Amino acid sequence: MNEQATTGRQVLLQGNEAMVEGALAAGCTFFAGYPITPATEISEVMSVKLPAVGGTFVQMEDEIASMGAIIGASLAGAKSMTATSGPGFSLMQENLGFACVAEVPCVVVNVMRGGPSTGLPTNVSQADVMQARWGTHGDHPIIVLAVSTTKECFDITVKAFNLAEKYRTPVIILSDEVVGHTREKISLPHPGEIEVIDRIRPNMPPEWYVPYEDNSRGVPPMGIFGDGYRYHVTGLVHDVRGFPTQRPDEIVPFLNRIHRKISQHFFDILMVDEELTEDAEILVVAYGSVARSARRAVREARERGVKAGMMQLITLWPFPRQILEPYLSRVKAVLVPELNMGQVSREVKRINQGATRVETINRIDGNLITPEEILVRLIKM
Amino acid sequence: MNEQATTGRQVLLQGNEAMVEGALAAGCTFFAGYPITPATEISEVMSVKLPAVGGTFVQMEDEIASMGAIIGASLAGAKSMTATSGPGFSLMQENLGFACVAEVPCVVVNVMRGGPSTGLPTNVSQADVMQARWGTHGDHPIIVLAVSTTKECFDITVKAFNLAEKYRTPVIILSDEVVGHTREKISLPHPGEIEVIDRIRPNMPPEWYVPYEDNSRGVPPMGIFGDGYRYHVTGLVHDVRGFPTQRPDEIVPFLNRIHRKISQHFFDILMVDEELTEDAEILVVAYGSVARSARRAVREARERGVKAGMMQLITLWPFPRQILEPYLSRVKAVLVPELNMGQVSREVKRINQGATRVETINRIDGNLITPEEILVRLIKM
Amino acid sequence: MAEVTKLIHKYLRHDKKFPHVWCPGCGNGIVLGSLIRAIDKLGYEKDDVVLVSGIGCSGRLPVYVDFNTLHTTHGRALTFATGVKLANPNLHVIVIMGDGDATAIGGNHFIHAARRNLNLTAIIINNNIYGMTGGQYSPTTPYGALATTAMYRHIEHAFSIAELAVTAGAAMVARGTVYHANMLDKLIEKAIVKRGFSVVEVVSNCHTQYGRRNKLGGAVEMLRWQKDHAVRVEKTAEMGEEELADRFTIGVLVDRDLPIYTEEYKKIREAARAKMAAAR
Amino acid sequence: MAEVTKLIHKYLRHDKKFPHVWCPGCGNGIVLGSLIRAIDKLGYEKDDVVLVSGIGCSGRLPVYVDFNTLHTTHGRALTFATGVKLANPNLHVIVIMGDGDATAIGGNHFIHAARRNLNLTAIIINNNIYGMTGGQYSPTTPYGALATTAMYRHIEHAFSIAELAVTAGAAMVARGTVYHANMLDKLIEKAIVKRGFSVVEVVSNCHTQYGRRNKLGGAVEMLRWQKDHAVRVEKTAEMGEEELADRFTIGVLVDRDLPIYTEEYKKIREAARAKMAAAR
Amino acid sequence: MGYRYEVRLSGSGGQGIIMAGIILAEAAGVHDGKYVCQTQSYGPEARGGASKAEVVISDEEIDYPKAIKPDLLLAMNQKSCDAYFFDLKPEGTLVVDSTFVKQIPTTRAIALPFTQLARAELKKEMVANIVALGALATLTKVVSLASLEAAVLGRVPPGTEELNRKALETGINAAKLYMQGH
Amino acid sequence: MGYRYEVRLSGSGGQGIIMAGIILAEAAGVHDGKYVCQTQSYGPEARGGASKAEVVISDEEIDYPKAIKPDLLLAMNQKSCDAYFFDLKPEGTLVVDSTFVKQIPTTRAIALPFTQLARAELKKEMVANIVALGALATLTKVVSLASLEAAVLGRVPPGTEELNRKALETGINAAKLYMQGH
Amino acid sequence: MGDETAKKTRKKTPQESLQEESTDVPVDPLRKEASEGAKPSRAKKDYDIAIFMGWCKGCGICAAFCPRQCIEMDEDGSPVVTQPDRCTGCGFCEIHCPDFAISVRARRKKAVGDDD
Amino acid sequence: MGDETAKKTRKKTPQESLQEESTDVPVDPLRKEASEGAKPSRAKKDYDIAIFMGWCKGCGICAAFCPRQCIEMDEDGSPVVTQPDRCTGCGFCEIHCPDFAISVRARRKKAVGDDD
Ligand SMILES: Cc1ncc(C[n+]2csc(CCOP(=O)(O)OP(=O)(O)O)c2C)c(N)n1
Ligand SMILES: Cc1ncc(C[n+]2csc(CCOP(=O)(O)OP(=O)(O)O)c2C)c(N)n1
Ligand code: SF4
Ligand code: SF4
Ligand code: SF4
Ligand code: SF4
Ligand code: SF4
Ligand code: SF4
Ligand SMILES: [Mg+2]
Ligand SMILES: [Mg+2]
Repeated sequence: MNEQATTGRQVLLQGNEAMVEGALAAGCTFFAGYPITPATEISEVMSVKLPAVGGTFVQMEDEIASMGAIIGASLAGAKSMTATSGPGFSLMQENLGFACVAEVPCVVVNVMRGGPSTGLPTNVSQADVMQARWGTHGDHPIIVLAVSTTKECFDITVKAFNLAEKYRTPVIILSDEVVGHTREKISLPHPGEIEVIDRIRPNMPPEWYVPYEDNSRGVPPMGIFGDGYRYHVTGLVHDVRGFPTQRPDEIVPFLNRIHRKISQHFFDILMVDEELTEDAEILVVAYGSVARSARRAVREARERGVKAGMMQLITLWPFPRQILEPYLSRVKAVLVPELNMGQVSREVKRINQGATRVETINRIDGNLITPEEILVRLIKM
Repeated sequence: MNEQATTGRQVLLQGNEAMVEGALAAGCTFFAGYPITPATEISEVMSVKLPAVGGTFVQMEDEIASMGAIIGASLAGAKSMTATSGPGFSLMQENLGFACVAEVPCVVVNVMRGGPSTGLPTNVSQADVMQARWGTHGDHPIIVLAVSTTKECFDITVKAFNLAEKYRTPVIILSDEVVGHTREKISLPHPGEIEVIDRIRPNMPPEWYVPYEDNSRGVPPMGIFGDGYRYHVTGLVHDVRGFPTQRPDEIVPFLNRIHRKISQHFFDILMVDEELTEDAEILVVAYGSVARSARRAVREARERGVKAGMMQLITLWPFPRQILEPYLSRVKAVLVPELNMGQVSREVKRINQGATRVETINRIDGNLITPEEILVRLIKM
Repeated sequence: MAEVTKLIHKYLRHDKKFPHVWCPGCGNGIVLGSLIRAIDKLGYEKDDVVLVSGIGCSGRLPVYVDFNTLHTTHGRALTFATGVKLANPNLHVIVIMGDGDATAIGGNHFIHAARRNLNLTAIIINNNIYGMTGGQYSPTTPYGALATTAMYRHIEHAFSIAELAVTAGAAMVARGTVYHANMLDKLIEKAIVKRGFSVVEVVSNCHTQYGRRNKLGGAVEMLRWQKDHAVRVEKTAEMGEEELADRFTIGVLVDRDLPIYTEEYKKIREAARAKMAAAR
Repeated sequence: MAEVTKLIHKYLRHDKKFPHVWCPGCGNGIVLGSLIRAIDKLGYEKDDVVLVSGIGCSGRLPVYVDFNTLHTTHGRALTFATGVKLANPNLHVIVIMGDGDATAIGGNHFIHAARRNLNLTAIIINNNIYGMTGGQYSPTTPYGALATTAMYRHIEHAFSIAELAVTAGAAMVARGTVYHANMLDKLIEKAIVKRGFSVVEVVSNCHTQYGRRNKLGGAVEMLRWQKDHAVRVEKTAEMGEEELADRFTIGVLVDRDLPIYTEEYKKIREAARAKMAAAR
Repeated sequence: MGYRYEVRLSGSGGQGIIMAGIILAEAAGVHDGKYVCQTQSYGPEARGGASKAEVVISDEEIDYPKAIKPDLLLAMNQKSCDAYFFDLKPEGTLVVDSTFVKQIPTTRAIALPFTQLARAELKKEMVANIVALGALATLTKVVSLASLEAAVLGRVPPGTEELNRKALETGINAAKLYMQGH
Repeated sequence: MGYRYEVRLSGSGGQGIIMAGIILAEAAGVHDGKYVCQTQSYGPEARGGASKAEVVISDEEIDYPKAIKPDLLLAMNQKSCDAYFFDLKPEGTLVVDSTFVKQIPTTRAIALPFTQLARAELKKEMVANIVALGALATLTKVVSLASLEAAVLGRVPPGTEELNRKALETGINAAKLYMQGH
Repeated sequence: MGDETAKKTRKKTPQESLQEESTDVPVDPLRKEASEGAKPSRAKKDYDIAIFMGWCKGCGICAAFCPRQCIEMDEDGSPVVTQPDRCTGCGFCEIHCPDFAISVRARRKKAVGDDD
Repeated sequence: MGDETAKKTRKKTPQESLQEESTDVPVDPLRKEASEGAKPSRAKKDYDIAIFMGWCKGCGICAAFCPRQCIEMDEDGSPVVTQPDRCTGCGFCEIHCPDFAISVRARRKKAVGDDD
């Protein structure tokens, strides 16, 4: 949690509402969605606020259509967004893959509720972490961020748009029922205080524009429909001009590039929030609403003399291996509390390779893990 | 690869066709599908053969509908199946989660092609392994099997139905373009030679039937619509009677049971095919079409004095940790060749915990890894 | 009229917590009553009835009644029902959907089920809004109305559920209201016995999410509105355009005989058997 | 008539490998020609035209022509197009779909796009079959026909694409054929200039997957069939039921003026701005 | 760790519990300038049934957003009083609406008839929640009365300002009377 | 490892290459009782373009299903001859349809005019693939002629049996003539 | 339970008596013959109107639409059977109660020998 | 390329001349006035019919529907312009060729001074 700015307008907002404010601050002008608990407020507030700033809200016939619409809008130049929860997120998977392969910037919010299937619609959960990475077919690059406070709902939504634009990729924000519905007082920064990044547009003569040509960043400039750079966009694997190809010598560089553009910029993309980690003997790795409980538990543990440290993951995918790895060989143990059966802990174990002990707290009953649960474990560890 | 039986009828079949034969042999009487390359032949042959045995084929309006229909059919007592490829598999995810949570036996085939999105429709790939495990939202148990030969297409399809019935769960079969389209001569076993398992049905008086009550196996007997055991089926988290609940003391046992019913029977569910593994110094872990190349490479490597061993994974999920783990502390290195950017190798690394060296060969250009590629690496390792 | 409630109670699941989840005065309860009476009238065994629903306030209906009940995913009820019916054509399969469920996310399954003409009954509780998620506009929300995602006013045009069903090929299409509950009993009964895909659109009230916001009052006022604006289809012939302008028809709108899927499929089975026999 | 091909070549992407992928005689090529001529006639800038398609043989059309082209996922073209149009209403957005693409997997988006009445043009190439995947039946495959998933015969009933569009609310609905290519030029032109959601159903030929299996011959025979069975809508008035039985109408079937979405939305923006200003 | 004050408001759906929580949070956060977190719990659906809202107030950023051990519990009906009383901090304050809460679990409870007051003095049962807020602020000083009034007026539907202002006053007066009587 | 014989059949779409592959595989597998694997490659779509079918024949189970270095290559047009000739085993056999393959890359190639033969003797260009199969079997003994005939008759459309039997014979005779001339 | 339901009398407003005539519910358009036969007779007959308060949510439908104004909403918002004698047993309240909370039954008159 | 296309003559069958009359293509139903004015005149005029064999797939549409039987399919299945003189420039072949492989152009007669 960063220091709360005090310059801006002070408001009491739900996490869901703060996301709308963040999106608008980042320049979002298009939202397509389909209502679902506990994400509905995002649609509702968007429908009220977007037209006032000259943007467009549309409620589509389902989540598949919503995902299609935000891709189309982005190709036509808008910064676009949708928001849903588990069932709708499952339905978006096919078109999400399209956005990955056609490199269309957009932001997809999943306010997690209990699953699988209709599950526990009004309860909190964090069980879509793996789905956010692997939900669509085929190897694809993706950026997934997790939020834990109303303020982060604002700040990270801005970041999500910025990353989407910078890397021409869909960015998924995982929120959860607690974060989405909790109201907190935050200060909305003034427009000038926010860094807003726009996609890089081609500036060569249109005849020279090669829409999917590699460069050192791995992110080609993006023409938008109507701006004179006509090109072909497809979900088929394509060559540098955008035309379908089956040639291995075109397939491999393409697929490698879209992965590389994310992986080579990991220092820009990986975000964590550390507290008391420097001398920590036990590292608590948490994200989303659970990070709040964890943070309290860590502070209380310190008061009781337990050398705990708090590592809040904001970027979940690509998994922040580069940040976490150094700690693994240093700490006595890692504790991963999650509202699922062990998804981030699975990744921690994967990169751990036997270096330290990894323990978990997994709560799946639809309620938030309490600070006490974590504290008790920290004291025992 | 098991010894080829020679008693049955000898036929030349595509992998896709052999799956139909396997399904019919296992008692499948209902198929709903939507065409997609390279899985279409499964639908086509089903449409010809199912009515002849009194079953029903229906082509639905899309894959979502196909998945819904096979769940409905299974609840009404049929052994049911659908088949698709990546894009369709992505669309099935929501209803697949329903089948998991409502514990409805059914078989879903994904004949993998190049992705993401429309990708490479007529090329081979193995990039949906993680999706098969994590594609739908929420923590859910699932069984995923992979096939590499026409004969396995037959045998494993029978197994898939048996596991689905035994554990009241959807079973996913991952095939791929090479396996699906390769024609091989196989002997179709006589009906008597095949073990066919049916779901356990309630036999208590209907008043005593508690549809989701736990037992030692973790698999409650399954009433089917019309048989006198009326009960409520829902995708919401439910209590033992099937009614929606939000009580932690009902949620947790339920979610734990549906996971336990798979995990506690791992010895029944985990299937691998080992060759030359006993004294192997290098273990090749492969599955699907790549297992064929790997097998040849291992044999050739042995001829050249390299102590390689072949571990073909048939069960991919739950991941056969219990089988693989003992080898990890024994072999010099593990090689995982795959037609993706590293999905099964990721799991191998996860359970490895630093025990041995894990190398990969990842081919993503739409073509099968050749025996030579693997052999060259084996010699170098 | 006596014994009606007793009859209803014969079918309710008393181990399920009553009163039900719906708001005071919600039409869903009235539809549930009509449905039970229709089935009781037909004398079907509970075991032979399968009630399938999607997600929404309306989707909660099956949980209360002692048939084989199946609460599916949002919009997909008809696909599950298709599987149930094809796997066991002897079952009476009745599908309950909301307007959003049936015509927003589920619109495609709806028109295809009509086209395919399986012997299913679809009851669509049209309350012109997404009730359960809190009042967002649905495909049947009238032009100009207010909804939580149309706080200025709604600019899309509404589907006519019944007309869509007719065009897509349904064998029988009817419209009723919860106010005309007696008639609804009969419409549902007729739809269930109809051979082929039958649709009953039930004009219902969601005063909580739709009525209040649009100043249409509570349950009582909304039922009164139904009473005042519904016209029996038999009467429309005598009425002028103007008279009908503000009104909607109720009754059986279309009833036609078309080959039904399961019967047709029997012939396919025969053809397949003949062909396989010939090949041997 | 001279210079027609020259005109076409002005729009083709020559860096894309020609001849195109379609089978000899496939109607898709004829539709592409009509579309180019219609746009050329209108004098639109290439930069202002967005051509969106789904997946299928028809879906491959945009790749050949030098507009802003978008080849989406199966059945979803209209959803992408909706986003494009709403984000930039100045673009002329034309959507090409196959019969399966538009009315099987994409049926819901189709009826909702018609209902929503965005200013889009949908061209549906109806060849009565899934061409690309090898001849499985589509929602427009006629009852009784053969397909690779209906090898005994097809037992489902076909949608009328045009009627569905009308019921769902499209502003303009037309039907043409590839045989009547001159007329098709005009229908497409009219559809593009139409303000509102316009649909052109093009009766086309897939002799490879549909014609051969159903003994309708090759491309030539199938075009001849179109010629013999199409009736101009203007002529139907004079014709008897019997005469029309085996035939289908071509021409503009419906043309009506309805408020269009983007215009309506402008008013919403004004209302929103006014409200926000008042709140400050 | 700094000051942390936890409030739980509870009752049945329709008593305006959530709105009361929002107003309290806004008063403390936006108007009093504290850090504040407001949460609520949902039944199986978004409608009906029991209703619970929590407000955590602090002078530093709030980590765990829900009440751990409430300092203040408002119970507007018997069921919620029974359900939540035992979560209260030992030294915490219990305030009940004596219109509906007849069995009071502790002698230290403050019982005031919010709903009866609303009915009798304001002719609108609906504003019982605002009456209660006025009393809570007076009794505990959890928020300043000025902030509370500002928050109330910012959230209520236009045209009802006067009614709500009166409701606040009614609550304040009832609390004052109670404190004098005590 | 045991005996493994790899055949690649190639030409353009419409020349019946895939069907030839299936028939060859069926003859070797089902009728000759060998292990057999038949694969094919697809263009961007399932239709048109170049066509390639491979058959691997072995006396034990076949692991890798595709041809690694073909023992026998049939090229029914120039393009496929050019594309695949260099994959052939050094000692492998190249058979070309001299109707279309004019530039033959090796003097050891066997050139027979399958399509011309089909046109001239059978009046059906369509059966050139069957003519070729007859010749291949005769030249290489990869399958027995009896098995090949059985496989052909099992796969062709009813009513065309006689035509195809004749086509086979035409191929067999052409190959015999060639071998005699050699 | 029935006791709870009949504790108040009510005033009838003119506007409500208007409604009385216009109700069209008991007519069954689909089986007119049948329903015409079953028309509630005007002959005096007694009915027990029981409201199960445990399920009643106080929506007011029964009170608003009873063609005979037998039921009225009290000030707590609960329905009360105020004029049971006027009841014709038409059943409107029973089939329109969304909560199955009303039952209308012809009163059983104890007859001689009818004692099982 | 044009050279390749005109190497054979053809026989006209009676049935084909029948077709000639019945073609309805050049009439534009939407803008009848316009198209009526543009009706190809019967006055003799020469046209160059070029078929680009690189794109032609031999579907036969041009040959089958040319109202003047100018084009014929040869035995290899390729279209051949056999009677270019009969061509009226109606354009049917050009707009119906699915492969954009035909171009029909009024023949340019070299006129005095027209040498740029
Ligand atoms: C895939 C998916 N998307 C969205 C939702 C959220 N959702 C639940 S019910 C509903 C709409 C209900 O409206 P309607 O079908 O009209 O039923 P009603 O509640 O009005 O009876 C929605 C959008 C969901 N459960 N699943
Ligand atoms: C989600 C999904 N399901 C299935 C497919 C496979 N598929 C590709 S094209 C097609 C049907 C094409 O039929 P139609 O739309 O009529 O187009 P045509 O090829 O006839 O022009 C199908 C089923 C796919 N690409 N994606
Ligand atoms: S929200 Fe509307 S539809 Fe849902 S229960 Fe309440 S009144 Fe009925
Ligand atoms: S398969 Fe049919 S639709 Fe596809 S290109 Fe060939 S003829 Fe055209
Ligand atoms: S209709 Fe039923 S729920 Fe409504 S007030 Fe009357 S008895 Fe109560
Ligand atoms: S039965 Fe009829 S008359 Fe009697 S109380 Fe009910 S609605 Fe009134
Ligand atoms: S219509 Fe075109 S493609 Fe067909 S034969 Fe004639 S020139 Fe060739
Ligand atoms: S322009 Fe007309 S007349 Fe001339 S060749 Fe073409 S179709 Fe025949
Ligand atoms: Mg609704
Ligand atoms: Mg088609």
